[in-house]
Amino acid sequence: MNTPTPVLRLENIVKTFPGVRALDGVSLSVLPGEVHALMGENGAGKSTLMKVLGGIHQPDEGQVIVNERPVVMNGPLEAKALGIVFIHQELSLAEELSVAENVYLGELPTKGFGRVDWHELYQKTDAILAKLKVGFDAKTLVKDLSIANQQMVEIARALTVEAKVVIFDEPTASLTDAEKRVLFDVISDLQANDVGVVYISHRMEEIFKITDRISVLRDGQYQGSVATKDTDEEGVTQMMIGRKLDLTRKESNHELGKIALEVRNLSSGKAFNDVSFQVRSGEVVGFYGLVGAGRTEIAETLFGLRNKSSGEILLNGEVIDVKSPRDAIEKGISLVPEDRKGQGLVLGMNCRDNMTLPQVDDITAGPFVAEGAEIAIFDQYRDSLDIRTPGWKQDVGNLSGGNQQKIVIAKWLSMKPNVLIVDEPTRGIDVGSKSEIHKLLRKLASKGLAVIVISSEMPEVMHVSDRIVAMYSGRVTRTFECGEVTEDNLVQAISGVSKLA
Amino acid sequence: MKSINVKVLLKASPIWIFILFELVFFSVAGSYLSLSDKAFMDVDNMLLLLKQSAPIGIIAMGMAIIMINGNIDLSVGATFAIAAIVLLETMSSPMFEGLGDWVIPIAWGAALLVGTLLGAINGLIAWKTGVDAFIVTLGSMLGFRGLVFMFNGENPTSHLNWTLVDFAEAQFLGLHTATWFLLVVTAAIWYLMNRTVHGRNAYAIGNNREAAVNAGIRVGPHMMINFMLIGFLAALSAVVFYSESGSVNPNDGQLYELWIITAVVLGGTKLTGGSGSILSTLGGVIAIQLLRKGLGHIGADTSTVNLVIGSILILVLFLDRQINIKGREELKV
Amino acid sequence: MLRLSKDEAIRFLGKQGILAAFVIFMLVFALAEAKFISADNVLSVIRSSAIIGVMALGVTFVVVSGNLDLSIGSMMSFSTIVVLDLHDKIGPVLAILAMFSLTLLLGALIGFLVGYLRLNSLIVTLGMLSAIHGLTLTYSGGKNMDISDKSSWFSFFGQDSVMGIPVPILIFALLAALLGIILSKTPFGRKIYAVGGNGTAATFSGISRSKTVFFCYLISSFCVATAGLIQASRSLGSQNTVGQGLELEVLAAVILGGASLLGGAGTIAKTVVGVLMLGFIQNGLLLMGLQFYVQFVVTWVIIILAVWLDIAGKRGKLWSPLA
Amino acid sequence: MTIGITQNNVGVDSYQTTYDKAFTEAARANPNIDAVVLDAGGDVARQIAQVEDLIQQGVDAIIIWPTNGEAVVPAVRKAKRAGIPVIVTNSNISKAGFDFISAFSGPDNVTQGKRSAEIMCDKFKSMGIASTAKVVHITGQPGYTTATERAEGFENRLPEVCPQVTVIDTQPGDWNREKSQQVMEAFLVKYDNIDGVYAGDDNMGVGALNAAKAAGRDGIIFVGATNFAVGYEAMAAGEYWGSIYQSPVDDAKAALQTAVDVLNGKDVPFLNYFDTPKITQDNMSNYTKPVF
Ligand SMILES: Nc1ncnc2c1ncn2[C@@H]1O[C@H](COP(=O)(O)OP(=O)(O)OP(=O)(O)O)[C@@H](O)[C@H]1O
Ligand SMILES: Nc1ncnc2c1ncn2[C@@H]1O[C@H](COP(=O)(O)OP(=O)(O)OP(=O)(O)O)[C@@H](O)[C@H]1O
Ligand SMILES: [Mg+2]
Ligand SMILES: [Mg+2]
Repeated sequence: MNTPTPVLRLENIVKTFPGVRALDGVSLSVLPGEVHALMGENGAGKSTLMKVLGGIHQPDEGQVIVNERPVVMNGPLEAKALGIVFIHQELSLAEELSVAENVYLGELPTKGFGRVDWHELYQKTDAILAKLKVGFDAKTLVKDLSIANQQMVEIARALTVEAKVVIFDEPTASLTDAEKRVLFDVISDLQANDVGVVYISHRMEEIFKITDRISVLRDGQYQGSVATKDTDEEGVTQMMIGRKLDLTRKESNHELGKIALEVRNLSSGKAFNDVSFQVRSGEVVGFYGLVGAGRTEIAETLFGLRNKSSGEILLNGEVIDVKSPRDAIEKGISLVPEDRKGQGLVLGMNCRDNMTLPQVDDITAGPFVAEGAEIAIFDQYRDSLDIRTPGWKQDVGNLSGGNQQKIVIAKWLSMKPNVLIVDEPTRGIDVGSKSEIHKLLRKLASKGLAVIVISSEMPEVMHVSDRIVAMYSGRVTRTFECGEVTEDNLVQAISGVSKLA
Repeated sequence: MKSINVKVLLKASPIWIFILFELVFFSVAGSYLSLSDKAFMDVDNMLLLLKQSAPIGIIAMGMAIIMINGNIDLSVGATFAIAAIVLLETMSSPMFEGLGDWVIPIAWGAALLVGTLLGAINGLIAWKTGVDAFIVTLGSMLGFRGLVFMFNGENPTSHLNWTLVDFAEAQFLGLHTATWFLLVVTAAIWYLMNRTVHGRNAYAIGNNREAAVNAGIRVGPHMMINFMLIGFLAALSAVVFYSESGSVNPNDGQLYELWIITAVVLGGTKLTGGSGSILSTLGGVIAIQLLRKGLGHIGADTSTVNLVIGSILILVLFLDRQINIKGREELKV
Repeated sequence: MLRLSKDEAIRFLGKQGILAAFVIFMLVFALAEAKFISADNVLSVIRSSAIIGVMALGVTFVVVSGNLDLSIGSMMSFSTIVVLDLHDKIGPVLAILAMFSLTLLLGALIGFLVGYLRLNSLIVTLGMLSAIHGLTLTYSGGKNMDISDKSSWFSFFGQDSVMGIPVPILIFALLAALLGIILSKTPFGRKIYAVGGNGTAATFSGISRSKTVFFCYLISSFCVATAGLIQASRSLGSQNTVGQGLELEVLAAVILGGASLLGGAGTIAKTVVGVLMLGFIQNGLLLMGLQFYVQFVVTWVIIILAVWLDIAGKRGKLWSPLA
Repeated sequence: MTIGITQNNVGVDSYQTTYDKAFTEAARANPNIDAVVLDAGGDVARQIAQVEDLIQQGVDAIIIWPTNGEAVVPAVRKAKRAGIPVIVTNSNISKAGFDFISAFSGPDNVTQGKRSAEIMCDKFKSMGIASTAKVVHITGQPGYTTATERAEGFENRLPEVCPQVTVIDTQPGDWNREKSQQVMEAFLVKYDNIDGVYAGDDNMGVGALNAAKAAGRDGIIFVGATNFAVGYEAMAAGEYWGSIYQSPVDDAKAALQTAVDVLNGKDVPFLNYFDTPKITQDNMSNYTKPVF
């Protein structure tokens, strides 16, 4: 079989940012009808490479070749005109506008004198939405959609033009399983139409399910490409991080302590209702459910960010009233929030200051912040979590998504909490670091911490938790003890099929 | 149940409810305090209200676009004054002496052109240098005012043309000329913002500039067009107003920017951009004008007027927030 | 030989753009008008800038916390009028105390409205601009206030010198040092940057956004009261509108210094440079005998050039990359 | 009878505030008069709107303190057409509007400027420096009629009476004591010899005086206009030479009286100037200290 001509080739792409060589001579080709995985650790340069492809960044050196013709793209529209569509890692939507306007953002259909052709716009959009099997229509405002549905709006953009290449940068980070299935259908449709798909994800099972070829970047350098069927998780991991990864979970052999946190019949408005559970010190409790199940709201209530409407919270057997995050912090509760950019980080602030923010009142020398102590904290967690940054002075906004997430985790670990709540802790984190974080969570538990892990990834909750609380629509449907959980009964519990517990 | 309905109503159109409240209040208070026999809600008085809202209102439409687009323009007051000077200077220029009243369209054209040009300067600087529009226009607020003084020394520029005054004072279907301009501008801007690609893109840019850039929307030219539009509208406002009054002081239009921004924000436009309604902006303008008129009607003195206007602004903002609170279980951020 | 590549030059500007601009302007003026850099003139410019400067220090706090304060001019008129009026009635010491208390009360009110009630600061302070003006007029009956005893020691704050340095300059310098340290070195300062940079993230980190904003306005009103004190002491009399319009001048100085209106960026040192720069520009143009309106235009150009240089340095490119 | 007044900008200085108070009091003292007192806040548009409102309310007479003497002409015409007599107060409207008003009542600002020039010239002559003296001029807020008229009167008259005195610099002090002090500081740095300062009002004059005192420059002759209480005190202290005596209370009363006379059908002179005499250290004992 002779290889078809690539729809797209990248040759020796170099891209530098002040202080960072993000891409260092990367070459890559995408064939028509293939799903090409791009993998690499956080900060390896995947998003940057794709932004070069999407016309958002211009390369310092090297060439982009489309259909064997070198091209220069000075903007996203030029890339789109060449048939390159880019679905961003971070949501890139105008929330106040309708779904249709977002799907066709930048190229609304017109009918003379710059007037928008609403009829055509809604018709075309609804046709695309129908393909995606989503439960909303073209006129819905994006701000009224859940995060997952917003992601689907992004994905809908891939279908607006006759694309030659579609790039998905971590599209599944906030999708539920049902939506993932739709996405994969879309991808195989594209494939059937000879479109080349570049697919970035840190989730191995997806990579092996849908991709044909895998290319790997490490520190901005191209490590090579392999056919997916010729390799396995271990092989890819080795290419990515240069060593093997031990993915087995060591059985916890530590004793569980007393009940550290107990929640009785807790409710808050419409977000969740009559929720009860316990977490012992030394235990990791996973919360699993669909987006909108109310898990985040429980965490926020425990952390003093929401008022409860009824029920009580007990810490070490005592009823407590958490009025504010300050309160929660003083009582030894930490929360790694779900939205790192919105809730976790001050993007314009440097890494060190972000990391020590919650304890800035406590690390002082006289009336002043003790900068030395801060740097020590930063160094410690940079090393233990392997955070890639040129130094503590770097603005967090310039770090790659995964490294930003690590800063948030470090920020809350350094608080030395008794109860640690992590909400989607590994969203957008590479396999290596992910397993590091899982190990870390286990280790923290073994030291006596009570840990709550909220996650929408089934493998993650199953891997890391001692017990799993399943939620559906603001209620706890079932609590699984260690050993009794299977994929099947978990799916049942979170989809409202099984009876309420 | 009933209280919910009230809330829904309030949410849908808070500014119009506020206007209604003002009308009722001043009518009632006026019947005790006013020296006039005429009712506050007299038809003629309401027609005057619309007319008097025009100078600020026309510019406010431009400000609404600018703010929806995510920018702000502090230089409109100075642009207003420059356009007025151009208008009046052109009319008194010996160059056009032979033309009789045909000088009027020329003067109007010249004033509108200059306004648009000044807007273009702001837009171009903001676009090409990347300096924030707040700073660019804070600077040009000063700079344009300097140009005003350069133009006419420190004296008023005057030219009374009675044909023009009669035109400006005319009433058609009961509405004054200025009111017609205000209504037409409102309609046009409403159409622009809700029906055209430029308008929708302006919303998108204000809402999420990065997303707009990523989607290939050319942010710069849109911004530039919007600044030209507000420049044009500031000049149009000057043209409408000074056609009637015929003389401009170099300090005219000072502080207009603040009142205009206030009106736009009262109308519910977010200062951060991306959302806002043209019709509510008209509401904001009318609400402020009504407040001034009403306070005059009931005989409030200067210090009271200042106190009340300031407090009302804050109160409206407070009520608006109370209405939009979802419940005590809301996320506390 | 010193040779800088364009890139290096731009990067240098990014760090010290405003300072570089400042030095250039000073040189130009000094060459054009010899008296410009005479000790007398320099001292007199700094002394006149002290009032704007002291207020700019407070506004820097407010701006870094992500808010605006347009009420300072109006509030400064209020302080000045109150302290002058009370001076003759209850004596200088009590007058000063009372004036500071009242001004801080106004600051606390704004802090409450913006910090705790989360109302938009632009509109709140615009409203307060008008309301406080009304308050001042009611208080004074609209009349000028004058101290009858012109030899009162009260003139110390505005007219005296200590070791050859005018007291207003000393107050400005001390306050700048104190507030500079608070903003850059203390936990409170760090929180202000966090709240201004991302209020939600700050809340999630256990920082009370409301409290932080509240104290920023309190500091701002303290600075306003100090400015009012210097003003009152300098002329021992005042009209009701003495501070009118200063809010924009102060804001211009703060922005010229490089504080971002979006919050989260700006320093006291840079604000001081911004203040001095505005002061020297105005003075330089005055000495060159330019008409005030030419000064307007030149100030416009300089503000935009300075801010442009500053951000061009930060992004490493002269022109904006915006399509 | 109901009389409506729209004033220029009440809060801005104590002359206008005192006028406002005096007017209200005078109106209240007269049981036949109901007064609707409005303030345009310096904004022409607002003033025109107020005239329209007064017409709409059907007042018997309108008194206007123009924010801009030209711009209000059409509004005044409207009042005339509605059969309402208009009296202009304090600063006149332009000639184009004379057909539409019943009378003007107020000071003559051009004459005031001229008188200030004469005060200054006389003093220089008595000091024997009339052939060499150098004067700096601090004007009011640019663009305000009163400011421009006084400046015009001064600049025209000075060369007539003292042809060898030179005005070496002019800058606006915006009716503001502090601003004026700053301007004067710069003048003092720039010019080694300044013999006289003419300020558009005493508020600014005293600001300039403060600057001179702080710089230790004695012997400068300060002349202002609108004698404020501070100016009067400085004169009494021998630091300030002269000014123009102008009472806002007289101003207000004259306006109201003119309106009443017009309504009562009395014959009033069209230009109803009230006198604003010179006041200097020499004759100040003839005048009481101004109340504002
Ligand atoms: N605008 C920028 N300015 C400075 N550095 C940047 C910028 N954008 C990216 N970088 C740096 O370039 C490198 C590559 O980042 P990139 O976002 O491409 O990583 P990634 O492979 O997509 O990682 P992740 O899996 O975490 O999303 C990182 O070191 C990042 O800090
Ligand atoms: N049906 C819905 N329609 C629109 N928005 C929704 C809906 N359900 C939830 N959301 C929004 O989606 C966001 C995420 O949902 P939420 O935090 O309630 O769920 P969760 O159980 O924490 O899920 P996850 O942590 O997986 O996101 C919230 O901001 C919520 O307001
Ligand atoms: Mg990425
Ligand atoms: Mg969640």
